[in-house]
Amino acid sequence: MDADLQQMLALPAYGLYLLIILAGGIMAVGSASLVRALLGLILTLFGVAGMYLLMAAPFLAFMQILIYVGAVSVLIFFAIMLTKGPDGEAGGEEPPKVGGRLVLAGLTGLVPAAILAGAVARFAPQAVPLKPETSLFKLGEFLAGPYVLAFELISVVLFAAMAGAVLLGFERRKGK
Amino acid sequence: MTALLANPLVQLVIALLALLGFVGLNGLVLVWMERKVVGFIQRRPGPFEVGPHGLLQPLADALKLIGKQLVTPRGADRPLFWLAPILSVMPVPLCFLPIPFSPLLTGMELNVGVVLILAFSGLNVLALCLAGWGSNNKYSLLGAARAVSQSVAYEIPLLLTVLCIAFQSGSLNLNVIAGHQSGILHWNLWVQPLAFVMFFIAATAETNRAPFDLPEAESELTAGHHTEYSGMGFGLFMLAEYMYMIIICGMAAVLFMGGWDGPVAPGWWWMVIKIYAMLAAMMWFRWTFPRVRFDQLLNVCWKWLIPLGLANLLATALIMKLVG
Amino acid sequence: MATLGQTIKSLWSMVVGMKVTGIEFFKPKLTVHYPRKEVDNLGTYRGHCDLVAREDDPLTPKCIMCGICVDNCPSGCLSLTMHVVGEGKPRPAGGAGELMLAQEVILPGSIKKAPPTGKAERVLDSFRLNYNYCSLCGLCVQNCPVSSLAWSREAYLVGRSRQEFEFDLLARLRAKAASSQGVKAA
Amino acid sequence: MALEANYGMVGDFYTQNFTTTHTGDGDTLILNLGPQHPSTHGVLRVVVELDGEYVKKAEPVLGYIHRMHEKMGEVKTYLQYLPNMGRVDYLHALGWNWAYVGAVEKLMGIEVPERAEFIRVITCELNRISSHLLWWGAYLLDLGAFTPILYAFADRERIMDILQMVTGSRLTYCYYRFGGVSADIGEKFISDLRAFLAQFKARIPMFHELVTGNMILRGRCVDIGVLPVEMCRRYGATGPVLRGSGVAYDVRRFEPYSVYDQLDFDVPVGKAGDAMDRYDVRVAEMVQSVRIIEQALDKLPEGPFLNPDLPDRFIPEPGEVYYSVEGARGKIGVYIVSDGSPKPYRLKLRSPSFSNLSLFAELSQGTLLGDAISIMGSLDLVIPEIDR
Repeated sequence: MDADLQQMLALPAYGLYLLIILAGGIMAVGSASLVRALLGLILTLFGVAGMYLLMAAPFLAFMQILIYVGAVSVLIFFAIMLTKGPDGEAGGEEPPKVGGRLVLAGLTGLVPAAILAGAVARFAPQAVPLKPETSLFKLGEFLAGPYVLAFELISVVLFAAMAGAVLLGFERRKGK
Repeated sequence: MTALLANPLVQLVIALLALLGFVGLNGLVLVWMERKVVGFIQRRPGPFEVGPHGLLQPLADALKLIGKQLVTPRGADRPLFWLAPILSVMPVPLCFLPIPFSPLLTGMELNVGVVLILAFSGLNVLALCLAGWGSNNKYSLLGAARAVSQSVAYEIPLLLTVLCIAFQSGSLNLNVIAGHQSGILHWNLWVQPLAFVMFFIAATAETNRAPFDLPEAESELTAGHHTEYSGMGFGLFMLAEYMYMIIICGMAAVLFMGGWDGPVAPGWWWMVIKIYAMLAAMMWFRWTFPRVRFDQLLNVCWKWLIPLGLANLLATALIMKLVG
Repeated sequence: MATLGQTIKSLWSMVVGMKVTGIEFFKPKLTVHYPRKEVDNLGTYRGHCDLVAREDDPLTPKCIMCGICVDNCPSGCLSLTMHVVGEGKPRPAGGAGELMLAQEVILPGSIKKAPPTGKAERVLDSFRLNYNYCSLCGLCVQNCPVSSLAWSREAYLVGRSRQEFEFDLLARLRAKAASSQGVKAA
Repeated sequence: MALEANYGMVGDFYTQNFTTTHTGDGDTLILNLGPQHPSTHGVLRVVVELDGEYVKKAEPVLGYIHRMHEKMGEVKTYLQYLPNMGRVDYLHALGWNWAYVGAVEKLMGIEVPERAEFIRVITCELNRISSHLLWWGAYLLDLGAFTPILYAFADRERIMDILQMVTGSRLTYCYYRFGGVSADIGEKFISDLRAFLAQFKARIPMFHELVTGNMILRGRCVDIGVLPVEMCRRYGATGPVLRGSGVAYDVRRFEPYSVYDQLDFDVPVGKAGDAMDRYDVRVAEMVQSVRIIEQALDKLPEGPFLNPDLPDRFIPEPGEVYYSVEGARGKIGVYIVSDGSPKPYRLKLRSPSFSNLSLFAELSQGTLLGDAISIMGSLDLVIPEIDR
């Protein structure tokens, strides 16, 4: 693909993904049903996957979809089905308290955005040309080389989370 | 004109359109084929009245389904309820893109084609969840819960077996993987028979086909997640099921059977023959075996397939290290 | 090791099962394609009852209007009317019409014996069968003292309304006789 | 959008008065299996309380096809009631035919010619095979195997063709009469029957190959729904359900009626009393029925098929009578009280499916939903027989 066309398409694609991410975010925060909120989250994850594509990292993009959309959010879905809202029905959320939710949501959204925007404005990075796709071998070498500690740490965190979940599950069963 | 055709974007659009046609046509053929296979196994002729040997029966069925009223159950979450069937078919053409029918007949050659297929076919389970949740029906909800545990569990052995092949070929590009196996003796099937068997079992479970059709287990959950769907809502689910069968069989053909390679005259027809042979085997399973119970289904996965898959992966890695 | 052997054995059971369906796949089909082909055992099918004509007169049934069939019918779907020649006015035979009032019909002795010959003769006016209620038990046919009833072999009865299944067997008999005579004449 | 608890629908008596086993935060799901459900085989409804996939409590709700068969007996004459018998258990109609006819014969002291007795044995056992075949197919259908039922139907179709020759109908037979049967069996019947038996004996190994040894089926049946003898006694279970638990009780053997004492046959029993044992017992019973029919065909005497000295009207003396036969599902009993009028004063039908269904509530407790379906199938319920 010639560079001009790439340039021409990149901007609308960026806009589209941004829109998807924002729409997903608003949906996640704004809907009263947990399942719909989850749908918003999934939409956001899709948008992020698109951003990865834009950065010429299709492997990451598909992994994002495979792991986060295909597995993690499905598990969240499972969790929603197992829990109950205040009305005794699964999947409901606490009714909004005098618009406080909107304010809180706005704050959590805007504060990091403001910080990030400030940082970007201050240390504006030079626009770099899009690099060709990083090969998987490179990726693997990095993970097994310089970043091996971080990589292992992440797996330890995941293991701890899993063990905790199992523990909680058993506690609950015993309590019955 | 040639310049325009050379443009990858144009190629992509053409590929997508062609795939849509392929999807529709194959859906109809598969429905007909399944009914004929079950008929013959049960010593009946199967569909016979519409068209010669019932060939037009799926078309008539599709027309009927389209013509039916779409009913939304009371208390259903309407948008989610109708999003689900659409979501289940939407990724299908995307999943077909990286499958090479021949070196030239490839929708889009991707370095990470395998991952793309696995990622987007995983969306189907989301559709089942939404269907189960949105229907406001207890049977559907149980079906959705089953679909989730089943698909999350069986994705692991599926990935493990795919990883074995990726180790061997050193690539996630389906064209490259297929290219490595020219000549029937070089098929991965002979090198990795265990992986092939596990892949096929996991694929059957991932596509919710009998004997692993727990999410719709009609004798327990009436129709599971699509209990409440009428007309084309149900039609789309069914279409998606058949489409995922083709995709997964196409993947198996490329990963284990050399794709377009064949004993004589290699070409896309070999790919079609292999896919349909595996589909026939899947139908044969379905119409022979009883359904497993839900805990047995998960036991097979966690106690057999995953350990075996891990062992197989380890062995593959070791051998690759020693040999390569 | 034993478990491994067990596992292989159970996996083999799947192959055996598939072999069975695989063989059946190639066996000839058992279905009878209805409109093109019909089943060949309708000769033993017992449909609703039908009147049997006298040997000497194809237009008159053997019926002696005793009412046993009416008495025995579990669903009360038979009714017959007749008149006595000589008196000239029609009257219902043995509990006909209100057969369901079983008391009147069923009491011993309510069965009308054949009239003594020579005097007034009974003539059958109609012999109605409400096939909607018939359970095809065959009690009417088997209890007929003069074998005036037989089973029809009609398995392919279709209709659009209930009324189409309220047969007058006498009319049926006559129509059949007429048509067969017509065939003979032609 | 929060889902409301119910949408103005209050449910019927059974849902309103269903007491859950789980007290507290209501963690369980109450599910109505039926009245329209693929595996209740008719209009049976079971209210099930589920904890995840586990059945906490199951409560069968009866009466959806209650047709007042017993009351109908009181308003019809003895003969008129006969066709009803084919409709109680439509799968083993001749068993019910026999129980009722036998009761009336006992009440009135009617003699049955020997040939008629043999004809009854032959046709009743043939009907038993067809009933077991249908159960076999339907049970596997419950377990998710679609093909066996069509193989079973191929054989069942031949049985129905053979029975049609003498009974004239294919399902709800009304063939036995007080003092005999309504039609004699002819040469064609016997030759066709012999051909069928030879062919059927060759088919049974095929059935075994297809599913009996299958690991999935064994996984679904072995150790599922283990039924202790003590529980069978409490609920009054009979037939293959009881024999599956190891009690060799068969009316044909322990209270021999008709000519069963002249025939040599085994009473197959199970050991553990699980669903697999009930399965094995039924399949073995089909083989035994074949044996019985072959012996009966060999011993078939000449003579009348209906007692020639029957009274014009069937009006018994005042008295009461109980007659039981072995049906495909268990002990079929008919109890008649006569007051000397042409109609029974009181008529009571003992249907085996009713007792067998009563087991289900206790048996399915704590099992997985899939197992509960397997257990229900293994009890071989015919819903019209339960409700009568």
